Amino acid sequence: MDYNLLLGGAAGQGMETLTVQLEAVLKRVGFHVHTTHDYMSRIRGGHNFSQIRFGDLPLWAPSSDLTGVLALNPETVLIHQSRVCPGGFVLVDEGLGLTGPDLLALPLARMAKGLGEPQAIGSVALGVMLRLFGIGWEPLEAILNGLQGKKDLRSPNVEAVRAGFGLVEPRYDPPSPAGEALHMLNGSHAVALGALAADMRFYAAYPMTPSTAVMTYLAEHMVETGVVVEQAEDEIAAINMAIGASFAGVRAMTGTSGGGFCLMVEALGLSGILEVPLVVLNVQRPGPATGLPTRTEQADLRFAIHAGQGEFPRMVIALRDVADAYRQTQRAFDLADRYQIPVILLSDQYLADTRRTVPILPLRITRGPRFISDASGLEPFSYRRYVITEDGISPRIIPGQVPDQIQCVDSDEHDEWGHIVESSVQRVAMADKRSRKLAGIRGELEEPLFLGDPEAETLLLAWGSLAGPMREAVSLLVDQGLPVGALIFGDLWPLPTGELEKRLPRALHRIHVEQNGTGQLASLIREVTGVSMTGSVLKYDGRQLTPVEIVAGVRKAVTSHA
Amino acid sequence: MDYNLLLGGAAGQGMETLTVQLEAVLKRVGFHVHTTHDYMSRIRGGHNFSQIRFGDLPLWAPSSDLTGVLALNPETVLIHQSRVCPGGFVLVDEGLGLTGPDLLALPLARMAKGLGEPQAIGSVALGVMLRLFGIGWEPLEAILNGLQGKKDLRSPNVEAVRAGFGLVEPRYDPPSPAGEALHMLNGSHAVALGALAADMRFYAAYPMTPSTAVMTYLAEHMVETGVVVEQAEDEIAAINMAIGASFAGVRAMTGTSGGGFCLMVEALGLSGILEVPLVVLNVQRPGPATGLPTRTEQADLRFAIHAGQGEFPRMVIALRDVADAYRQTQRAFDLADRYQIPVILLSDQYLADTRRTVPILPLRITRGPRFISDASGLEPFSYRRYVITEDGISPRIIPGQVPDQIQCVDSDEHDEWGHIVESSVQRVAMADKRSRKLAGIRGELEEPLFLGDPEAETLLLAWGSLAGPMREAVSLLVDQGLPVGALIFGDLWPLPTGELEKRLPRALHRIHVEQNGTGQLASLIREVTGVSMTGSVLKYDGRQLTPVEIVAGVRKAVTSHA
Amino acid sequence: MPEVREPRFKLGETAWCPGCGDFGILESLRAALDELELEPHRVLVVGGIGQAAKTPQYINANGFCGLHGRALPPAVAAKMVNPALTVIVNTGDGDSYGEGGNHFLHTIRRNVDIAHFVHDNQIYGLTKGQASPTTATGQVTHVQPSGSPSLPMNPLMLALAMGAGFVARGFSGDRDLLTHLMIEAIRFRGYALVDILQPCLSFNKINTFAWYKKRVYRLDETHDPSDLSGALSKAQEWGERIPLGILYRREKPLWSDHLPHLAGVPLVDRQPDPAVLQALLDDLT
Amino acid sequence: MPEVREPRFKLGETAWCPGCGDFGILESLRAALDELELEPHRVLVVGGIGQAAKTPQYINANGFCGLHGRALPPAVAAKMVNPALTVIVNTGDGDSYGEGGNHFLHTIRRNVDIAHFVHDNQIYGLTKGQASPTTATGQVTHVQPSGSPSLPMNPLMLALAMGAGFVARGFSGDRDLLTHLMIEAIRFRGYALVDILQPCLSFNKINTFAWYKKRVYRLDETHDPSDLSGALSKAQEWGERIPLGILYRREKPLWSDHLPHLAGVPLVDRQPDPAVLQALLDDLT
Ligand SMILES: Cc1ncc(C[n+]2csc(CCOP(=O)(O)OP(=O)(O)O)c2C)c(N)n1
Ligand SMILES: Cc1ncc(C[n+]2csc(CCOP(=O)(O)OP(=O)(O)O)c2C)c(N)n1
Ligand code: SF4
Ligand code: SF4
Ligand SMILES: [Mg+2]
Ligand SMILES: [Mg+2]
Repeated sequence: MDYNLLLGGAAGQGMETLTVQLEAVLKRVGFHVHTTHDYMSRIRGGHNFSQIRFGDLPLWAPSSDLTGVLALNPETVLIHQSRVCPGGFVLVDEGLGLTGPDLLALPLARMAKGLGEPQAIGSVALGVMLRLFGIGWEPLEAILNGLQGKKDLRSPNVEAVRAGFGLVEPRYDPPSPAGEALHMLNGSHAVALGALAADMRFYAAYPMTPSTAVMTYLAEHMVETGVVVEQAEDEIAAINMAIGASFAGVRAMTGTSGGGFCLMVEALGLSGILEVPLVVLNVQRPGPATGLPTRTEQADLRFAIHAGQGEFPRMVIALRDVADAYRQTQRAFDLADRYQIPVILLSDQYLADTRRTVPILPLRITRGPRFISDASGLEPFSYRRYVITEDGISPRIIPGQVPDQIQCVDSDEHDEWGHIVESSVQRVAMADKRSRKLAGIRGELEEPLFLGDPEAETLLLAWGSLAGPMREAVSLLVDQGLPVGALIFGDLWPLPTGELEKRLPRALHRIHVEQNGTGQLASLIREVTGVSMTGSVLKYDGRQLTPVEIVAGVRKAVTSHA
Repeated sequence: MDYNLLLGGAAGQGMETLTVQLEAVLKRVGFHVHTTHDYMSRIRGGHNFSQIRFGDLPLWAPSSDLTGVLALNPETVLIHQSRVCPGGFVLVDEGLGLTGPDLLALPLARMAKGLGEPQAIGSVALGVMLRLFGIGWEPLEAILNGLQGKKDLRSPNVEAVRAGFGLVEPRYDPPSPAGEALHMLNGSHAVALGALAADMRFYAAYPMTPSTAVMTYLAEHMVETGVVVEQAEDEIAAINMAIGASFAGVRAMTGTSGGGFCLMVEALGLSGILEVPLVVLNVQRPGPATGLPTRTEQADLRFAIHAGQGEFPRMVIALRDVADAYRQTQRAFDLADRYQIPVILLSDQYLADTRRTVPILPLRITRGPRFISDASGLEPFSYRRYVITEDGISPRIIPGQVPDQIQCVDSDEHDEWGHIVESSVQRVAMADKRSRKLAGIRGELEEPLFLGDPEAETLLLAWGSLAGPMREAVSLLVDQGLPVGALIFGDLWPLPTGELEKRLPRALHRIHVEQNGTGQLASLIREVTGVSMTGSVLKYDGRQLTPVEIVAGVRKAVTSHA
Repeated sequence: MPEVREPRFKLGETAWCPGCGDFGILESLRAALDELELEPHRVLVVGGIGQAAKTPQYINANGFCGLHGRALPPAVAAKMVNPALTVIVNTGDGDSYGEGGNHFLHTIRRNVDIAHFVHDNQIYGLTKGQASPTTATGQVTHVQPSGSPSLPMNPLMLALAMGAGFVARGFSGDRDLLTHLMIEAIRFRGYALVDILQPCLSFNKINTFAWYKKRVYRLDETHDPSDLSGALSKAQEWGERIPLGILYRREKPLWSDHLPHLAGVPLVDRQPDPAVLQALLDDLT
Repeated sequence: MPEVREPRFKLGETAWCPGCGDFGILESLRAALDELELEPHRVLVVGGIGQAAKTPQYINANGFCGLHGRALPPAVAAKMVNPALTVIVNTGDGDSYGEGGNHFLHTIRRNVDIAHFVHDNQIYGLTKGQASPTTATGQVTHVQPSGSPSLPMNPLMLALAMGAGFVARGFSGDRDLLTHLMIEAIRFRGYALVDILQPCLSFNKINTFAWYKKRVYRLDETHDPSDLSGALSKAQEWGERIPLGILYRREKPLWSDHLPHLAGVPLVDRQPDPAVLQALLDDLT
């Protein structure tokens, strides 16, 4: 059982805080929670909303049906009323003077004023909604008191919540609590925490929506964690700083969105030829250029794979959900370090901003000294940074830490000492050494996640943050009697082909589901396997596909191909 | 009949001038000439050389066999002597004290000194070589006199040439003159002249080998042609300037190599979403990062196709030879203008620096007012820059030239007025409008050039500057009794598929020949057609494949696949 | 009493926060353009990306909103090829001095005849309040929780050091003066900078309207704007007293003055000369 | 008489033109490092791309040759995380002030403890002689056949305007002074700039060795390097007389002084604290 609430208003009306408070309470009651955000690229005004789904099972996507709406302005009523299900409600302040079906006009402002806290309208509304879902006052009060100390939560006003609580009677049966300990976080937190768990010590970035939240989280915790979080003058500086820090011996990362990633492309190749480990996060948003800054898209896949002049090994990994983002970010550092390559993480606005509950994330710190050589036993000044090896990996040392050993690195083609060369033979030797790493990297690849019916003749193919909506869509389709299987890619470059080779030949309908207009995954699969898709479900308006949209799109694709 | 001379020495020994003088004379005698350059990334010292081939038929590639060598230092003898064919010569100054087979040690320096012009050693050598090939003094003197006024040619010293002339007797039969008027130019000149013929009025760039020669040529002639040639502070400024100039009403271009192209990627998307016509030249060199600055490679194809976040129509065109470069550059401006898109021209160091004779280039100035609307008849302030049209093309006006009509352009997603929007509907409408241009663009595509035997079961596939070496390789293979056909791509994105669809199914052996390590054309063809190659000839040491290497590679690929 | 006439330049609805200093700047810009009696179709307003950079969207002249940090290069190029346009750049401090810092330096060196109005709120507004290059050392933000660890840039000093010919400071809260400065900057033959103090009420809680109001004062006739060292010392005044007005004004040769081949017919109106091109081709023969 | 000892720092074979001013700079750098008794493995020399930027290739310390224009960001970051390294940037005027101009500005603001030695030959050497940001207006090159149309940048003025704490000018032809300036710059706590006049005999036929030689003079004790306005006026001296020496020296808080959590154990030697991370995760519960 799950419910779905929409909180809408203008930027600056305090909705963000209210959303965080409501979901914090719901989670602490023990529910699974899934919150998505829809906000405009402005600070005040406009129309923003959040949708909070909660229930007794893990939730993977927003739902189109609404149990209730809290409308802080009339626009919210206008736009969203039609999505309210029978028996649902639209909660507004009576002062808005609105009437209509489902309308629950209550003296929210008046109550707040009565308490001498006119700002506390949100807390009153919180009380109303929690009461409607049959949550008891005692546990609620305990939770509210527990929230008081929390940073960034601007604690709800307990008196005001109580006042709201008194305005209505319970209407809905509460879902049963999940019964297991949960973490609640969004994709941005997950990446930041994954990086910290990987022992990242240096993060340089330039603010860019929707990637900024990673920097903000890391900065807020830089004092406890003892890391550098540096706001660079531009993205070029950010990535070159990260490379410098990594060269100098710490794990380092940079993050941005597509426009900033463009500016990092030259240095991606620098990481490639210097063989300096690097993790680059690209939180995608719709382009080209500035595009839709606060919306979502998956249109940088081919760009990430091919970015940079020349050829060098890299990995591109898409993040699928918050738990995956935590794990994959940590893995990215390990792979970058082991193979001395750049690893690009592709996230998107939807994943970055979507907060959901997940089973407790394990803490396992992975950075060990194992990827750094101590160079002991070498003659003085005989260390060769780029010694040619069979697997293409040359042991690194940390500059300054090995007496009488130095290292030189150069973005020109170089010899084993890192000195500039121009000879054909040395060029080929060094290029081959670098590309031999690909064999090792291929051995590390993770196959895509498979969901649904392994016998189905319809195979869906998707990647990254569509994982959540796809999970629900696959269940819905199977429930509706259309058996489907689905592959959801995380590792994208090099492209793992095991599952593809197994499943593509048997699939009569091959339908790619992507958040872009050209079908970038489809083109990649065709390039690597030669197999083309039979149908597409594509969306590029900046809003994430919902399970229901996917279901409709898949049905249509199957019908028109059959 | 053709001969092949190598001129070698250290940077700073004046070899560049000597090469230009020798080829100028040979061309004026009436021969076909083909000159390639091999130079290091340094100003003095090192080992540089040029190879001048000349003959009675058009020449398409350097040859490995040498008729003669002019060695300005012992290193040149050491490195190149083994390539001299029987009956060939190695001309050195007797002062070097070298002896050996083929060695022609003459008093070059002494003669020059005797004339009171110790710098004129080169001119003496010129005289020796021209005499060896049986060129008569009278026509030669006329040519030398004709060269005196020439800019950039530092005219040869006629007296010194005559002195050299007197040192030897003719050894070789001269080829017969071509009998038609020829132009001699390299790929850089060709691009610059194509741009001027397209009425380009603004070129902004930041120096980067091997693209700088285009800027230099344009700058040298900016006064006569009346164009802006601006050295920008960086490549980001260069491309954004070009976009600003194009927006403001003139045809504009920027040029760079891979590293600089990286920095232009964000603005490529700007051109895409603003729908401002733009031509971007990327003269490829081996990467990643700084790589081999003065060498050649074709490894930016996939990057050029996918550069930039988000999705927008673009064209990628590779330049195949100097005449093609002239024509395609001009065509690029027309296409950029007609479809209001960025067009990327891919050249490379080999093409940029290789000078050859071609039949007279036609002058046809193509810029007309036809791609600009006069907006007459519109109500004041009613012009909509992005009016939705069926073919996706919205008429442009030049700012300032239509009274009471203004235009607004924005890198955010926008409405027909160019004003920022965030709605799904408007986003999709504008994205669809842009992508509808692709239909028109597809109608403009040029199929790849086909060479060789249309019935052959071996099909070679190559692109860009390999056109020249491929021509000779195909003839050689056919002569050797291995019938082959070859497709040489100029237009690469969108990829024209007519010839591929016709020829791939019949081709038993499908061999791609590329100047890179991963086979970027092969991956593109597979992505678009699903067909994979059966063999590869790849080179990525920074030196252009020779016809002989291609022949060997193709034979090997055929054998190992058969 | 001046005749009341319909303003030529009209303003559109904005997406700015009510009370933002950007409104005052927009109003002054409109007033300046009107007072200069320019025609909308001959005015080009350029921005990068940011709150300030939306200005071209809100006034009915030609508008070019390019990339974040990249307002100056297209502006300069547009002026080079289409000199009949009055080219004005309105954009933010982050855009101008952060991401766009390199273009700022080299645009000054180039000295093309454009006006550059920087909405200097000492913060990144659109991205929700990170330190900008002009944010004070120690100022706390979400991304700088221990306070910004860098020295703030002094854009006026920088412009003077780079040899800018017109350097002024305005304040969005002193609209008359600001209008005057804009008019002078637009009239100035060459690159002209007006750094405009602009409260951002959402994200800069230090440099508020009141903070500025308390400190700013107008330079009077005792300040000689043709004297560089006087300008340099005025540019260093910050803290308790902040001078407004034209710190420095001295014409220098324009970029185009060094390129006589660009004099005469504007590039946008030229036709290619086939004879010249033929000569170039023939030179290859 | 000083004891003759084997220098610790050794120089390799270069790809520079014989007679290039870069040799003098390399020699001075070696002399400075030796005199400071640094150990090669604790020194990091960083360059971008260009002739000057090859310096790290030619001296036996750690070397980092990154991208053109991007020498400063990795240098600063290396110092941030591995402060035991003595970090020195040797690179060109194009690299530092052209492509890398924005990093130059913001590296000064950051005030990390590195030394920045700019080989200022007023030209782009490696790419064969185009104007650099410091090339004089009117100087003719292949790409500027009517003469460079821009104002030359004055790096010393710029650095002073940005608040740099150590600003000096050297000359490759005055090696003793240059060695001294390098030593002082390396010793200085904070970002230190030495702009070094360097003849490029292949491509700059104006600012030759003789041209510089005729004009340069050493600043003497009458110059007070703690006085900013004196430094500003000395920085403007160019043409007939060009001052060499330390124009300005005044310590300011370092970037790291504002970030107390970075004090103590260098980042490169820290171990992550699982308890802290567990607390962060628990905070999500
Ligand atoms: C390449 C790139 N990097 C980052 C951004 C994100 N971004 C947009 S506006 C902005 C800063 C705005 O600050 P400022 O220029 O001071 O303008 P304000 O909003 O304060 O008026 C940033 C970082 C972007 N759009 N593009
Ligand atoms: C992104 C990029 N743009 C351009 C270049 C080409 N490039 C290499 S060095 C150089 C200029 C060198 O000038 P400077 O920094 O003054 O050094 P110098 O050679 O004079 O010592 C340029 C433009 C490059 N390598 N990368
Ligand atoms: S965030 Fe600040 S700068 Fe932006 S509109 Fe609001 S008040 Fe103005
Ligand atoms: S080109 Fe100039 S800077 Fe470069 S090595 Fe030669 S003389 Fe020195
Ligand atoms: Mg700002
Ligand atoms: Mg230089």
